[in-house]
Parts: sequence; structure tokens; C-alpha cells
Amino acid sequence: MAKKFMYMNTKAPYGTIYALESLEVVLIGAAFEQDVSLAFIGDGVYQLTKGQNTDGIGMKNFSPTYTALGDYDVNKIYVEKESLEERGLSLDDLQHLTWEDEDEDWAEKDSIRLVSRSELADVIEDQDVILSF
Amino acid sequence: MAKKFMYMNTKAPYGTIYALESLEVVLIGAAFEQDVSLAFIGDGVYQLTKGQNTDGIGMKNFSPTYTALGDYDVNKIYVEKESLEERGLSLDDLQHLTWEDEDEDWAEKDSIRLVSRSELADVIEDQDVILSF
Amino acid sequence: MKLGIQINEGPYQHQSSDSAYQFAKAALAKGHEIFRVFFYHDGVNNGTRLAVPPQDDRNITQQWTELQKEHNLDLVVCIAAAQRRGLMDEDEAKRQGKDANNIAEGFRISGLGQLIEAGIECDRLVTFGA
Amino acid sequence: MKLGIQINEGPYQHQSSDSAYQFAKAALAKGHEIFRVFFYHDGVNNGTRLAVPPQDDRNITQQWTELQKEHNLDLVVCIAAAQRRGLMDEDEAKRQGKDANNIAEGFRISGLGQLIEAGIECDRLVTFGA
Amino acid sequence: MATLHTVNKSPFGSSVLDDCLGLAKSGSTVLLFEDGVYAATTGTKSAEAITNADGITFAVLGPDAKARGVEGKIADGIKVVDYDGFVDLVAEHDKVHAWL
Amino acid sequence: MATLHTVNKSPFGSSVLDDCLGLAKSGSTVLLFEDGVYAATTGTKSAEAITNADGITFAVLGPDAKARGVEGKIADGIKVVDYDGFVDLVAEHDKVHAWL
Repeated sequence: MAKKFMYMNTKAPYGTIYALESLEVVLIGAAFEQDVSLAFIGDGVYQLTKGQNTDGIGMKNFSPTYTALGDYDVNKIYVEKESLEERGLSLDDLQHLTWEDEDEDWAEKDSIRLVSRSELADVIEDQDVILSF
Repeated sequence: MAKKFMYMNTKAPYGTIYALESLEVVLIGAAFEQDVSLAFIGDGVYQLTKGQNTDGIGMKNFSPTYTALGDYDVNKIYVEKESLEERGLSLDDLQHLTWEDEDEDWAEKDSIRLVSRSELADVIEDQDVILSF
Repeated sequence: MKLGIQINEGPYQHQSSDSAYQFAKAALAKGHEIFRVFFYHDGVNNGTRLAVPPQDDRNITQQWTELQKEHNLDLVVCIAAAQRRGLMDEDEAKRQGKDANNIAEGFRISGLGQLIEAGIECDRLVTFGA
Repeated sequence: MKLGIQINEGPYQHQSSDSAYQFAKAALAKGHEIFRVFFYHDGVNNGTRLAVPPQDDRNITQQWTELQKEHNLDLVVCIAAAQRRGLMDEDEAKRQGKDANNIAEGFRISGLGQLIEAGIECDRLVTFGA
Repeated sequence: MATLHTVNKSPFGSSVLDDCLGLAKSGSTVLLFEDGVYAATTGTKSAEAITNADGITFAVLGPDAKARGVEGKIADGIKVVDYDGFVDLVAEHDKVHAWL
Repeated sequence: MATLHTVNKSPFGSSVLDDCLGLAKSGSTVLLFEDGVYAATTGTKSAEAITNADGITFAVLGPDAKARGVEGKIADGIKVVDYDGFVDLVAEHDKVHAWL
């Protein structure tokens, strides 16, 4: 039976490598056919901002990879509302992440689920394994 | 002419190595005959607590080294009052650090100077080089 | 109980590896099984045999090597993280055309799938990091 | 102006070394002198020649090696910090009875006094860390 | 599913304990270890918050508190455990959520 | 002696910016770089605090803000500099105080 895996993303990109190396685990983990969710809380929500351009800092811009998650069947992406608001951000500031639903003739659906802190707590409660980054 | 060097100690001991490796710089630096001060602010004040005992965590207890600083002519040790208070600590919770004043027949004097945030700001203002740990 | 351990920080700089080691020792003493210790991020640096810590301090890598020997632990260093940071074994050094390797006895290099597998196989995954 | 640079974190895990590199390049382009770059704490791990980062990413150590060559930079790795973490040159490997070394071209290993000296000699000391 | 939350950062320099308490559900346990032990020391805002947290159990890793010289300052009602106790907490809960 | 303070941490996860502002004297400059750039983005408490700080000049490292996709969100009145500007700030001040 598949286990429920949740990747907890709590850190901003580029300042540290955790965001990038978390994404690398997600991509590899997708092959294991478990029930995968990603959560972005705190500074982790900054990972999903639109318009990242790393030309000036000499680092690799890995933000396009988030848009590929749908192709890996990773489509439960929880973003905590309170974390966004505290940072003066809204969903419009984030990349538009989608996936295609095989069961509905490949209809394109949103991957991001904007949830309140208490809704997210319920989702986490229901997980089997938490991977923290 | 000697420069005024200030070591800014801002982190708790053991959780990270910065406190220990800062102390190693101070000991080496003492040979260079500069005008040396140490400041302990924020979680840095925890470096000076009495009664540290690392037997249970398998790490080296380096807190006795602070008491040797006087022998290295390192005797200007500033501890920020507000940082102590916020942590429920008082001077009594810290090690008693002393030095012997050659000019006064080796009289034993206190090395720790308890200063307010604004007094410390003035001291820092007066420094030439800040080494941050 | 079957436990998995993940270590995200290098030796000495953070307490993570020390805490994980103390935890692992206690778990083994209580009869738990440690399915795998997975070294990720800077955690891969725990696996170098070139460290020479001061005589009066612990040798973190050696502690892991000895615990590995005693309990036949599976100490896995993530290859992707290791490549970035310069931790390699003999095979990897050959493949990459490097003239030296630095992995310590008792550690092996493998892929990220080993972490996922630990998550699947273990009753609990315990992560030590910063 | 004479500048000293201190780097406290290893490559990739934190941006410190990247920021210091960009800063150093800009300072040199403006005609400033870089008296020394001192690698302390995990910063010593910037000096390994065994890293093999992904092809589409920067190679931090190589960037420093090239900048060193171009400007004859003094890249100093702290010996005490390096010993703890397993960064060594050939001499040090011999002294410690190790069968390999891993220091990259352009870096040298020396004592903490080199940091103090940088503080004394430089007009400004700029620290990059976490 | 009862969760064991682990927190290893000082509450003064980092928001991690607050982040954890914001998401921890009633019935879960928070283990404070490494620099996280300072959160449980008397005379601090964090110890007050901990003491007033409803439905959450707190534990402190004794060896870490002792190393830091604050073993005698752990607020009343907070359980102190050693590494054996840490292992037991892991076994007794359904999963471990490390707050990094 | 005018000081350049450098802050590279997010104000949400770390107390470093607050610690810096508590000790920074009038006439000094605070450079926000790496994850520190988020502190200057509109709609945050930190940007408000920065805008109201008396006698302290703030600057943001543009390349870091751009990398993070927040270049267009830097609050009005905060100077954006590139690495050249970072070097100039270092040269123009008497010393650099890195807040780590």
C-alpha cells in the first residue's frame, strides 16, 4: 500500500540549497508511486514566486522545474495562506502550476491548493512520512 | 598603531560551532597585540553560562577556556543587558571572568562589562574591525 | 521498530550529526533496527576519511564507522549531494577522472531513491538538520 | 582600497561563497586590491578539487581557482578548520599519515593568524556567512 | 495520528518554534533539543507560551540542557528526557515532524 | 565612524534584522542581500519598520532581489544597488559589520 509522503518546504530559494535539493528528492521520489504532497510554509512560499532571474548572481534558476511537477504526477501542492499574507504576497505572485487529469480527458487543473494554517494542519496530520527541507 | 578589533558573538554554543571557532580566533589573535574586545549579544550570551557539562552529548566542553582569556590580556568582555534579560538570565548565571591588572599590583578585576544596548552601540561605533561569529 | 535516520548537515559545524549519532546508539541499545542512515545536503561531508579533529575532541566520522561495524549499519551518502561537495569513492573518482577519493570506511554512495525507500520501509523517519 | 574577505560557509549549501565571489569580481574590476580571501568554518570546503557539480550549474571552486590565477589572489584555507573537516594538501596529508589530499589549485592552507593579519592590513574586512 | 515534533533552534533567533506551534495539533508532543532547549527555560516568553499551550505535551532533551548549563532552569511541568527517552518518544508517536 | 551593516537573512525566519536595527546607529547604512532582500518588499512589517527607521539608510542588492522574483516589490525609497554598488558602499563606510 502506498504511503502518504509530505515534503515540507520551509526555506527561501538561493540563500540556501535546501529548496533545490528538496526538489531533487521530489523528482526522484515521484518514480516510487507513493501518495505525494508538497507543502510550502513560512519562507518556503518564496520558492514559488514568478519571474525569478538568477543571471546576476551566477546561480542556476531552478524555478521552472516546479512547473514540470504536474508531469511527474505531483499535483497536490499546498500553500499556506497565512505565510503568503505575512509576506505581502498573493496567489498571483506565484507561478501557475497545473497538471492534466487523465480521468477527465486530460483536463488541465490547478496544482496549488491555497489552504489556511488550520486546514494544512489537518492535511499534515493525515500523512505517514514527513520529509523536512 | 594597534587597531580596535571586536569579536561579535551572537550564537549559542554546541548547536553550531561558531562559538568555539570564534574563541579559537580570539586566542590566536591575542598574540597580535591589537586592542581586543569581545561582545556577547543575543544567543551569544549563552556561551558564558556557568555549569556547562557536555558529558551527555559527546562534545568537548570549551566553556573553561573563557576563564583563561584574562591570561591572554583579553579583558574587555561586553555582555548586553537586554539580551540577558530577554533570556531570563542575570550576571549570576554567567561564569565569573577576571584578569589581573599589572598596573595595580596584579589586582584581580572583572572582565565582564554589563552594558545596555545603547552603550554597546557606542562601543561598537568606536571599533576598527568587526569579526562576526 | 524499524528506524530511518536522515542527516542534513556536515560534521562539527552543526550538532546534527552528533545528535543523530547519540540517538542511533540509544535506539540500537534498546533493540530497535536502524534500516538506514541517509546523509543528504552537507551531511555527505560526514563521510570523509581525511578529517583530523583535535586529539581532545570526538572524531565524528570514526564514530559512525565504528557504529557501522558493530551493527552492520547501512550508511548511505547521497551521490548528487556528494558530487557537488567533493565527497567520492574510488569508482566515482575513476568515472569523474579525479586523482583521489576521500570516502571513509563503512560509508557507501548511492542515489536519492535510498531515502525514499527508507521512508517506505521504516516505521519512523527521524531527520537531523539545521 | 585594500580589502579582506572572510567566507564562513561551504559551497552550494549557502550562498555565502557565491556572494563573496561576485563581490570580489566587482571589487577587482573597480581597481580595488584584494589582500586575502580567508576561508573559515565550513568555508574551507570551498577549497576541494573533488567536487563535480552538475554540468548546467556553476563550479564554485573552479571559479575561485580561475579568479586566483587571473589576479594572483591569496586564497587561504584555515588549517584548524580544515583539519576538522577533511580538507588537506599534500604536505598535511603526509604529516597526518593520510593516503590522499583534496585541495584545489590556487588555495593554500595556513593558520588563523592570517585572518588577524588581514584585519590589520586591510582597509575593510567583509564577511560572508550564515 | 499523534505526531512528535522536533525543534532544535533557539526561540530568540529563529521563528521555528512559533512555526511549529502554529501547526501542531492537540495531542502531539514537541521535543526541544540542541539549541531548542533554551525555549523551556524559566523567565522567557517562550517558556510562558509553552506552559500555556493547550493539549500539546513538551519535552526537553536533558543532555542538551545540561551541556548548555540550563538544566536547572527548565520550567516546571516540562518533562526532561535523555536519548533513551527521545527514542521512546519516536516509537510512541505515529510519525516525526522535524522542524528545520 | 559610519558603519555598513550587512544582513542576509529573511526577517520572517530570523531575528537578525531586528538585532541589527537594535544596535545600528544613526548615520549608518544597512545593506539587505541574499535572503535579506525580502525584508524590503512591500506589504511586510519589515518594510514598514525600514521605511520608518530614523537616520539609517537602507539598500537592497538588486541581483539577489531579481533572482528571487521580488525586484518589482522593493518598497519606495529603498535604494537598489548591484555588486558594484555593494563594493562602493563598503568603500564609502569606515567599516563593515556583518550580521550573521
